[in-house]
Amino acid sequence: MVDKVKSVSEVVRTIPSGSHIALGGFAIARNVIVVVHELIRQQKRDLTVSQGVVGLETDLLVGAGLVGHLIMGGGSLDRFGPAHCVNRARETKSLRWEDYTSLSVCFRYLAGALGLSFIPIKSLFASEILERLEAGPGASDVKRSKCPFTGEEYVLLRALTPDVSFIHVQIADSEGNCQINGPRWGNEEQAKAGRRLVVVAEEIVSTEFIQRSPERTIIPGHRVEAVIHQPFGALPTSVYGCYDYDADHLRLYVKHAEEPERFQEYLKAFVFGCRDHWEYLEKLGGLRRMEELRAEPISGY
Amino acid sequence: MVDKVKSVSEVVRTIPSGSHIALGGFAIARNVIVVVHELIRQQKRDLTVSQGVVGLETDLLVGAGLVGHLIMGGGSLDRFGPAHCVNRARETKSLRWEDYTSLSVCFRYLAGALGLSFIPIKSLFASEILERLEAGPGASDVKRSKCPFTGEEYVLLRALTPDVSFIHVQIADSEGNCQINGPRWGNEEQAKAGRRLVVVAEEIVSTEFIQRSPERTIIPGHRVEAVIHQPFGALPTSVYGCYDYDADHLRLYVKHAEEPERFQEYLKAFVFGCRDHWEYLEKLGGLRRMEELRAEPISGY
Amino acid sequence: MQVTEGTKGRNARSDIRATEIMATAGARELHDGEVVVVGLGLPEVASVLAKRTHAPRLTTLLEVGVMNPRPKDPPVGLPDSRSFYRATCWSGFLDVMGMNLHRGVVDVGFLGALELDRYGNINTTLVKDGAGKIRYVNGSAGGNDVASLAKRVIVIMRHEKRKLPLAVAYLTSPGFVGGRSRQELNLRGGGPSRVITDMGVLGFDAKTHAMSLLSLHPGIQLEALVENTGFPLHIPNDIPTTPLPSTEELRLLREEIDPKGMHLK
Amino acid sequence: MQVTEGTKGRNARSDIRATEIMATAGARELHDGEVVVVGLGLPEVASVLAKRTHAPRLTTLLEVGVMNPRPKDPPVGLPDSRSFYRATCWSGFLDVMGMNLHRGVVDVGFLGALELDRYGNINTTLVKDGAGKIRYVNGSAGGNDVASLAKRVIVIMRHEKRKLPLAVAYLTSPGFVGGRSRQELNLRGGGPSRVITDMGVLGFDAKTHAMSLLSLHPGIQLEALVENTGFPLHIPNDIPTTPLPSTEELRLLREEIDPKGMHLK
Repeated sequence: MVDKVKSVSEVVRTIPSGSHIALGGFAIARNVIVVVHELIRQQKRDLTVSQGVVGLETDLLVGAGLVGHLIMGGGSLDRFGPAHCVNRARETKSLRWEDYTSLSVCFRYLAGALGLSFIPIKSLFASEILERLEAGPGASDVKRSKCPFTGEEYVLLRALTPDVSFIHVQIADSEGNCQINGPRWGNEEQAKAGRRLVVVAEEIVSTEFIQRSPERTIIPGHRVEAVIHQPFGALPTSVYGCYDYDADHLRLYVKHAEEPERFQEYLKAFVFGCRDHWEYLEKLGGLRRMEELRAEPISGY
Repeated sequence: MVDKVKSVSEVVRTIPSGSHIALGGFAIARNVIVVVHELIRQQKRDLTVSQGVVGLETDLLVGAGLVGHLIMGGGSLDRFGPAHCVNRARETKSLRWEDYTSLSVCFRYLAGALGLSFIPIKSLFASEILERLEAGPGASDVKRSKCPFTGEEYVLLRALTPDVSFIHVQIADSEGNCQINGPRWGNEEQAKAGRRLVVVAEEIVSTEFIQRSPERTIIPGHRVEAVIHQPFGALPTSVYGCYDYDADHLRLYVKHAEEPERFQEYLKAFVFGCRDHWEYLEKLGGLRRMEELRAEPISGY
Repeated sequence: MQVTEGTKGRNARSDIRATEIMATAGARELHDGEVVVVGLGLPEVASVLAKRTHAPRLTTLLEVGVMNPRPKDPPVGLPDSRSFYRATCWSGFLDVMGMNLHRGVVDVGFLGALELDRYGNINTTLVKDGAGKIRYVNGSAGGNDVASLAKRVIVIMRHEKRKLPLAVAYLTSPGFVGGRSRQELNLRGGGPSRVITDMGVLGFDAKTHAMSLLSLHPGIQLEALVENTGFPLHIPNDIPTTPLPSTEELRLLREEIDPKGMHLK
Repeated sequence: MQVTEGTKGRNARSDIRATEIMATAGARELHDGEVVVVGLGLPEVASVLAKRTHAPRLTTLLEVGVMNPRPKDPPVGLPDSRSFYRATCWSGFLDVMGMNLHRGVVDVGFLGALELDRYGNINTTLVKDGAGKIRYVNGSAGGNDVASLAKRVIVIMRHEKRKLPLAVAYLTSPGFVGGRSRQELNLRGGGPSRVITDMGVLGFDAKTHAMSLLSLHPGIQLEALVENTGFPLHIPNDIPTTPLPSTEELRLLREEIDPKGMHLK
């Protein structure tokens, strides 16, 4: 059996600038923070980022100026505030972006995962979302057409096949078999749409453990190129069954993201100023804080 | 909370002759035998039956002369023999049938489940399967077309939305939340493609039990119209984690299905001659036999 | 799906808050046995209230892939682990938004709005200030999908002139665009049916598809409501008063559903 | 996917059975790290043998939704619970056939055939007797999908003239139909690469796409093979002999993989 467990710096070194990466978080949950921090430290530039509903991870990357093209279904940091960096970048037009919806991004990933180059959808009609896509460079990804059987009008969407998909999971074995606890939003489709797939796992378990409940394996090992093992790897976002979000840090983040200069201070302190994720966790409060955030087994948070 | 648990005779009375029903078994596993027996007892005629890979359940219905139209991806009774009644009906052209493949039937259900009226596929090309579909009444369900983005040739398939989908599951609560143990072949897509959905459950559990592992709920309760509670409800086919197939009875079945007259004897003895599934289970050997077939917990069979 | 709450504080005629009237009016729009896709905030509060009163068989779906959760602590958003608690099913977008919403089995989409126009078009993407400067906000997430596909849509929001403009600054999620029928617009879902604000309940004319007043909340003056509406509103001759929450509804809201006043403040 | 076993019994030159040579030849066609969709019977035996020898990182997929099972008892078919044992993932058609096979990440499809013609076209649907009377059999199941979509296809079957006709009675699963390229046929997968029978190993010419002999099993006469082939076969000047299974391969096959001789009889 092959051991796919790798360090994040090793994995990120294999991602060329200009890559299309798909990120698996949703707002303030299961963000691949450990990967995003390393992408920033290694200054991978001109990235295309796609995500169903963006969250902190994409806001960080956009704020760090590494994203040239953003494909998104919407998003915020929930009650903690908006995705300031993403919103500011759209206002200043400092990147190319296309707005979609949760389902249309999911369908684009689904098509990619199934090896279909297109898929029909009945969302988007009569909206400014579709209008703007059709009027801009997004026009090459959407096309109105009729069902050949019923005559019904559809929007056809082009499949998304990111160069690398990243998702954060609770459990993986060293071969890459992944089990997700809690709802999975678009993770399965996004992960399997990727040409390459990297997972961040809170815990590495034995293959025997995976074999005890194979129905929970959402991503089978043969699809996974690398497993990054990082406890508390999604902080300050939450991981169901492992830990709650760090509300204090989320508020601190939003405060900094409001203004470009303060955001640079944030990067300096929490990304560039940390050699690795362990050092970052120390800045978040270390062991004592982690134990406060650790999930209680019944509630899962 | 509503209680959807109903008797099979009550449920089958609501299925009109001429309905399109989709069946959830695969060859010799998780066949909805209890439903099929009752459809035969109530003589529901001129049925359209669709199934990914046919098995004993469809062979029974076809042998009983109740199927007017069969949409299938292939199938047999594995090492026990062919689906004699299905094959004979095709030879004598006593029904209309369309041959597909496992994936193309699954994609047709997937489209139905997603509310898409069509879906592209890259199987079927250059085969006699496609040729015959295009030359017959199946032509209204397939159409060659090009991807508007890549120019690649696809076969477009019309969605399947059966009037009633039936599946056999290990566990359901009385609201209809269903959990399947073992691989699920096309069950999720087939079930959710149905306009109505009826499940047969080996065991009825409390909703609290379902809430302990909600990631295992493949069919949520609100999609389910009725739950039929029937232990050993799939015999002589197997149900993972509950019981093995009854090899002796499968051999007996195949022996009878070989010849139309002997098949009528089978129906007389095991369907018409049984008031209900309990009486049928007695004919299969009753308690002692059921205990022989009952699964051992580690292996699941 | 962003939801904006009414925050006009306590109602003029009693100690009942506007948000409590909104939640109760929202709950009463939901029928037993229906399937509802809800956003967090008042839509969730309203659907829980409906379940605890006249609609015990209501099914609630969250777009992240959660069905019928029974949170014991207030979640800050859809992916907050608190909103997964005691769910009967965890799946994902493809199931909730694809195999339910796009499949056509969702009766009600319960949404918030940053801006809403007279034809029920929703903006959750950007705001323009007086000088025309654009500020982006959340975007669609599942909002456009829900508005396009649910059999009917209920919007719950604060009643302010700038939030109810003649034309939305960005048409994120379509209602009856330009007063046209949903069929003409290639939309499967039935479109907006009710708008519940902190001043009244509004509906849509079956022919013109334009918004009309259905009831005024107790203590709200018609003039005030018209003043706070940025488009011409059809006003019927007889204007009923929105029923107040019953004692039991108030007790449930205050003691059980939102005891900390997170959404009902 | 139906698989037909070689049953010619023990090989002329030793106590080694033809089925053991077939299983070994099949195993040697699989490379470490590859992803294989297997049917039950000899394809499964061959893939287990490959995993136990040179290809420990082989991934085996069963169309029902089973990955890397390690059965301890012989299954009678794909949905037999015995074939679910100790799997690392249980999913379904949509995952195995859609998100793997149709996605293009399956290296090898390992199939059986009722009939196979010189261009690698497979019939698993019907047989015609001498009088032209049709008898239907299993049909495609996943066979057509695998043949259309896997990067390469290996067929394992008995070598009989009626099973290797000039033209298949029904073209269930396409190879190089009419000698045309896969691209011309709109097929994504690379098509048939090897045919392993109880008499030899065959391949396909890169230009004509017609079948040619690659090696003869020990003890098999070329004339006998040609006699048992229903179409003109390209015969090279030098015909290698298929290597016999090693002692270790035989031990694994006989003592561990199929001790009851269910597939190797």
